[in-house]
Amino acid sequence: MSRAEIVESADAAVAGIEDGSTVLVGGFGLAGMPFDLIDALIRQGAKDLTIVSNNAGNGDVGLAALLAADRVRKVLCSFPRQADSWVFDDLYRAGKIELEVVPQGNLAERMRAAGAGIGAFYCPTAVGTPLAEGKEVREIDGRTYLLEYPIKGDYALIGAHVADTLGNLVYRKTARNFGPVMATAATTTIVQVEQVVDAGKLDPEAVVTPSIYVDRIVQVTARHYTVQGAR
Amino acid sequence: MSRAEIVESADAAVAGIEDGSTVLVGGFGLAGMPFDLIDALIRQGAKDLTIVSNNAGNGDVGLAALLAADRVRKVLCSFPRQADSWVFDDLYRAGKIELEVVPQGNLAERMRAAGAGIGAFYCPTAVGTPLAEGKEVREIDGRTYLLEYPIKGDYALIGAHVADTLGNLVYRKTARNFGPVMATAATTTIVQVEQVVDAGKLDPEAVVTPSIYVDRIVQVTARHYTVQGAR
Amino acid sequence: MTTTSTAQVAADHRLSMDELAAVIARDIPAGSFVNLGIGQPTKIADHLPADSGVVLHTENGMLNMGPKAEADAIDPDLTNAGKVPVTELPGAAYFHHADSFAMMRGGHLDVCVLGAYQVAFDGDLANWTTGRPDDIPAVGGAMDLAIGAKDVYVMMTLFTRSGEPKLVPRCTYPLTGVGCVSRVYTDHGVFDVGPEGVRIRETYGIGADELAGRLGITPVPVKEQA
Amino acid sequence: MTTTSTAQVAADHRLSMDELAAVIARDIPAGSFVNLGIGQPTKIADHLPADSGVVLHTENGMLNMGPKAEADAIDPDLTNAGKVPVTELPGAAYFHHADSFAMMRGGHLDVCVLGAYQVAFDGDLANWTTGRPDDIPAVGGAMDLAIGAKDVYVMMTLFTRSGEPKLVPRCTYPLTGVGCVSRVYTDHGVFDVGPEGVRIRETYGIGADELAGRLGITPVPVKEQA
Repeated sequence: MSRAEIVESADAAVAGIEDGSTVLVGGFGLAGMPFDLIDALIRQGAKDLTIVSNNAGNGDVGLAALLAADRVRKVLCSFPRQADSWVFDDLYRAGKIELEVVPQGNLAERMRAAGAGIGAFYCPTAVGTPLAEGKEVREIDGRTYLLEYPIKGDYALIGAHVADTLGNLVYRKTARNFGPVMATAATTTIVQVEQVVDAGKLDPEAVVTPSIYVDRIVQVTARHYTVQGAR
Repeated sequence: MSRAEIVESADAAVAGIEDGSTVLVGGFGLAGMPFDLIDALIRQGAKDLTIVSNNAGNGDVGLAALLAADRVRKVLCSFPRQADSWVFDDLYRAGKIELEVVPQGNLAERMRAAGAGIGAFYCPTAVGTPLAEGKEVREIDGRTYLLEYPIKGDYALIGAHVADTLGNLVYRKTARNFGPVMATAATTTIVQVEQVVDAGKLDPEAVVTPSIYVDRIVQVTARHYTVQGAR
Repeated sequence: MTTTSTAQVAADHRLSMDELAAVIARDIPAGSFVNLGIGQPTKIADHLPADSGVVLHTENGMLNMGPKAEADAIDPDLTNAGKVPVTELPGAAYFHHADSFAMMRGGHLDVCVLGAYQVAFDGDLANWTTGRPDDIPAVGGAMDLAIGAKDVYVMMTLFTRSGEPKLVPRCTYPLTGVGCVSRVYTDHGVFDVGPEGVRIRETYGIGADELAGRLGITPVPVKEQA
Repeated sequence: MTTTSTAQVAADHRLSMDELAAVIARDIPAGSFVNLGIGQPTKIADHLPADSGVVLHTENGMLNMGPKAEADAIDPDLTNAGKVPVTELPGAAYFHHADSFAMMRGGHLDVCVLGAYQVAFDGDLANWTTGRPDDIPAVGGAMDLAIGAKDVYVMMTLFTRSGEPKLVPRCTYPLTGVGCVSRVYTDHGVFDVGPEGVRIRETYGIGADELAGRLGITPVPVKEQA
């Protein structure tokens, strides 16, 4: 992919996302969730989306708002049910949304595999559980594994802390979570950051996502929510 | 593994390495090679070793010196033959050392798999080449892959730039190379660093190898060589 | 034949969850790398001695996590796996989710403590879903934690509110992991579980034989109590 | 039937390796992420326009690698894949070997330029060992590069010193990768190779028909020359 583009608005950043796309959405709960990109995606109107994210929305913001706007056909996530996941819960119980539950580490590793050109891998997680159903089983060196396939996105929407003008990214604390993995696993990676600095301003030893994984960047004003509400 | 131990000397750091061990040795050529640990290993005397490293020694220092001391039964590496690999070349041509050539990316990914609890993975590298011989082949989504197994070490000897007292590590430039991967793949990881600082002095966002992967640390005076000789 | 009479009656009363947290904290070796699951196990952190050198891992990407954040220290970018704001200790390190779960799956954590619906005598764990039709399944990192740490401890009440044992011959709830639990800490006592079956290590406010009777177990002989 | 007469005679002389490097540099799209193999391909960097925005990857763990380091700028901790000391450009990033090869294997590099012993008309590549008994096999990152980049270009002389073509119906040397090369840059001309066979794109100091004759090929029709 060629050099990252710095765009003027979140709306420009999400332009062109097609109906039916698979969209990887960063964040663990609300930490690291790209709120501005999701709000722009709601305005943009793409529907029938498959969303891959750790959770299925908290409160009424971010991913929960996208779900409430009826744009999501299916959610792949590890932990949909939370104290404040009422939007998802209602849609799910009404049969209006499909759910595939994936153990959290498999979600991360399957996206890593997509980004790393690995065709499939044998993983010990979930052996002997209901989530092993339909999966190929193999014993290696006396331990039992399941065959897991990559999860690839058409788009990734992630939040980072600072980008340089080339597209290198750094994150903040546990808001890093899925962002670096999703950036590698999507055809087009779209990032919202709090600040864009000149190339050369980030420590090359501390870059977490190298520019090669980034396609579009938009600078936004930081908005934070905790699971219990806005702050 | 419990907290990293900071030891007084390279000799103390390599104490207890048994004959017949598999030892992962960091470095790409001479950049990042743990010279002091290797010299101590030569003094320590362990023999019949299997060495996993990108190269098979340069000039007469580091890994080349270990080979010359007749301690190595087998080398797993990607690139043994170099302009200055005369020690290995002579041993190999004399039938005194076993060689397994592994593509460089597979070497890294197979050690990553060992560290990450992955039982095996399907990799597109080397399909249709002599290095595919004996490997299981599988077609996934129209592409052909080979099944690759983890490479696990009994010990890893690596070089890093700075450690904190907990064992967190940062590296310098391309001397990072295999160190972070090997640290995850060995039962016991032994690190030489140029400096040890108090916990809290390294930026938590910039730690490359978290302390959990580190067992023994020794501070040494930096020694650098280029491929063409000492400098 | 039960030889549970060699198990120590270690307290004259059934333990509160706080007291139990203290017991578990006592049993975690100094310098261990530990993941404390969401809910009750989080309490264990409060009972670790300051000089224990225990390093806490949180699966959302951090080592050397500190206590819960209060007031001005709350940072929405810094939470634990339960999404509760926490703090960082000197020597902390952040990493992404694939690296975090590689650390776990690769067997690098010494101890993980989880809550449970049920644990079987052979170490099977059920803690992610009741399997009831109205229960939205949500596994989070439970299955990864269950198979990842060198030792998986469970912290739970021994009986349900209606008096059913949660330490059972065979789990009836959907499994989280097979044979993965090594020890079960409960309000009535501590048990080793695994391929050799269940052993009572110590009891709280009840004799070992009576406890064995309530669980319907014939424990294997207790050899050497640690 | 050869329709190679539509191929352009783009130079009146056989190109030097430096001239060829300039041709390849011209063909690399602005803003691409590129890996230049050890040896001749390294020269291409010298011909990239300053404003090309091309970012160089070196598989030993770096993006935005700068030119060769001279004198005081030599740092033994900063080398390219050929172990030659290099420099870093603003916006560089370092990463470890597993991440570096994940980047490559995952198809994120736009172009990789490699040397070769032989390339087959269908894109098979042989560039890692002659297979002779006295040749110590050493693959390095060649096989990973061959299957990783979106476009794999080869830069080589078209004939061996003894006059044998190196662009061949079928490689006789051990393979590095199957059907992985898309274009071959040589001193006598540039070729597209792949599942549809070989096509002459342009020639240097020789007509397309004569070149086709020397290679013993019946090139497929050249459609649209880029």
